Amino acid sequence: MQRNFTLGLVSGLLVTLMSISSSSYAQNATDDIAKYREMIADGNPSELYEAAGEVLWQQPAGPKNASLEKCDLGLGPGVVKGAAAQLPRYFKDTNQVQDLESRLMTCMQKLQGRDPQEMIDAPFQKGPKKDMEAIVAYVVTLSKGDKIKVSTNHPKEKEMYELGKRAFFFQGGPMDFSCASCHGEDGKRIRLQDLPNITTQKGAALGWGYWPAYRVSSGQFWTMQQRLNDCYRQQRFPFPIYGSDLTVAISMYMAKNANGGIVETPGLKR
Amino acid sequence: MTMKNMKSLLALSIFAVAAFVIQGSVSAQQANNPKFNKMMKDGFRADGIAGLDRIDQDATQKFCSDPVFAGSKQGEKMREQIQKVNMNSIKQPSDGKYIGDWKKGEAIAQSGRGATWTDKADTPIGGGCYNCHQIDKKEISYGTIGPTLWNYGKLRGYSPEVITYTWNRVNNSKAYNACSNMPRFAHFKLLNEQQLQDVMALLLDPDSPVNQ
Amino acid sequence: MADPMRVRAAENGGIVDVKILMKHDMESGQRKDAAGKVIPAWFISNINVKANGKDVLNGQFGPAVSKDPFLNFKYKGAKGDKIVVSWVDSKGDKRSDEATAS
Amino acid sequence: MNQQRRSLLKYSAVFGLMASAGLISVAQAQEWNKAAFEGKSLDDVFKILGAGSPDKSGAVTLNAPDIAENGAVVPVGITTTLKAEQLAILVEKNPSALAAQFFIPAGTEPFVTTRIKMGQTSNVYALVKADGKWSMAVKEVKVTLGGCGG
Repeated sequence: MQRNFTLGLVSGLLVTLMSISSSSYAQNATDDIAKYREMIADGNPSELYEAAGEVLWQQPAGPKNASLEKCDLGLGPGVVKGAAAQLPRYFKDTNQVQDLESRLMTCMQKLQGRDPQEMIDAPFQKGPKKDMEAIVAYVVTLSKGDKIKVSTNHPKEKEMYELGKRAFFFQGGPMDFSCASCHGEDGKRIRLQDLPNITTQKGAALGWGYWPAYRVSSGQFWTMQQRLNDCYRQQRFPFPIYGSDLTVAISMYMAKNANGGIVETPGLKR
Repeated sequence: MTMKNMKSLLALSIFAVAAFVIQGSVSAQQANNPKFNKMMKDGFRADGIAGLDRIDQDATQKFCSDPVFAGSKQGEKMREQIQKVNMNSIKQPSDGKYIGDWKKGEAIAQSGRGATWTDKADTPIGGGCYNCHQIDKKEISYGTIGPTLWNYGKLRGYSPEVITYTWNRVNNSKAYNACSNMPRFAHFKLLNEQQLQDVMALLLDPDSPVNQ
Repeated sequence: MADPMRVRAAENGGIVDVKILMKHDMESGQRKDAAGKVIPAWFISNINVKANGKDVLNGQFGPAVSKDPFLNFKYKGAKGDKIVVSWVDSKGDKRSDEATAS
Repeated sequence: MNQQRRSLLKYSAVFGLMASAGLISVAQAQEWNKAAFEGKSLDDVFKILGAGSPDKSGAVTLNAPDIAENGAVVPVGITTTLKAEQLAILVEKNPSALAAQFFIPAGTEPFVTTRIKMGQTSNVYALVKADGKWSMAVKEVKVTLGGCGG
């Protein structure tokens, strides 16, 4: 055991030396990826979803045959501009902290008479979720360029942040992963993808500020809920329930950490 | 995937932790929070092979979920205890063979698949090694969460000590670093003995491209 | 009916820069569904762009063009040009959208 | 911009209707070249396009990344100083080499950018037909495995 330990130390040292010498290779590939991203930055297919979402926002739907135009996203009924930059937040009418998607479910229920459970149970990219995704694209585009400004002044917001922080570090599953396994240190990559350190303001802004996004690899627009869902899938966790407090808490932790950063949504991601 | 193995280690570790508590030598980890527990319990549902037992933490996971305590002076004894428990769970190869086929090892290192709710119980689980490590330099798409493993054997040599250390490390990295980011491949049966031997070969076969 | 396109056209120095995003799955014919059955190819095959009624580009796509296709080209034109983009896909679905060069 | 989009949407709806009613025919100056798109290899496609074995030319520029973060979307642009009448994008290692081709009427710049799918690292070819003669540019694009690979 003692010998193993010493050996571990020695190899650790060697490894440190080597990673210094090999960082130039990594740099080249990272630069090339940056160039690639620049080339596709113009012409984000999110625009196609955004246009569809605007129509869905204005169009009467659901058992009550009403539009979402009176939906209160935190800045008052019908105010969409800038609303996403301040979510999640506490809502008095539901006595809950809600993220954009859980809040939209509330509006769909109250204004349109739609059953939130149908939304929760629907698979991503299909049925009612397809509408949700387009509406989200529309709403977040209207905060593009705004400063992320999330409050933890309300005790429930503060509590949600603390719960989210704890969930962020919660390890489980057969690979012992937590969110922090990949997003807790500066300057790390998984394969060629940079991993923002979400425990810092800068890293959180790079993560939170660019989602929802159009995902090039799947050719789909992903909401934050879907992004989180796939993180947990890759963490080998069970399936996080759409709009659950857990997902809102994690979002609260990321969003609050990102405060002061710029909303760049919808992003364009690998 | 069953969590049987996890459960036995959990039992073992609870015993270890209990022993410490009785001795009174460990200051508390983050407090149990019923609200948090409920949020986690209500936040997930089982899907396919990903059951809710996956959020039942064993002692290692619980300890490492509190990085402030885990990295503290007060956490030191528990850290050593957890490393010991993990070290004791490592089995040396039943056939005495440490080095398999590096070509198969490379394929295992490349694959990051398996064990998610979209996988089946019989989906082969990859090692996902390139997600975090540079290994063969020809693969430019590698992660940097772990150290580079290029020239692993060439730099360290092929002595029995190096081989045993590496075997232990790929089996259960937490034997050396309680909160290493590396999965416990043998403990959770992510890779079988044969696959572990193949990954070993990628690192420690002098003919492996890693050592050229 | 197929979803609308996004067409942007900006004139600068007598050249109109046209950028088009089309909503289409562009199924490659190489993918398999969950049951292992090949998903048949389905893609935009022809695209035509007119400015004030006159052809400014004709394109033909194969299934290797990316999902939600993007196309950028330039022609000699002026502000106010009426641009009509039309596509037809391998199943005969069609879509036309219009924009004005700004 | 919002207002603009709204009117664009209105227009779109009208035109969509007109198109489905057959009031606007999608101009097909050239019928879709089935044989060329079904050609497997580069040579197959060269032959069908009547390109023979095109020469590499400094007058043809292929704008593509060295590394594509994802093979599903690889930006590719062609531009040339030649008086091009036809442009084509080919990927050597795709199941069918021809990805797209364009016909350039007089008054349109010999420039086009689109995005293509690549199954693996491969040479990408930009072909230009000018004055009845074909020339080309070639570039290797590396397609990387990304993310967690799961």
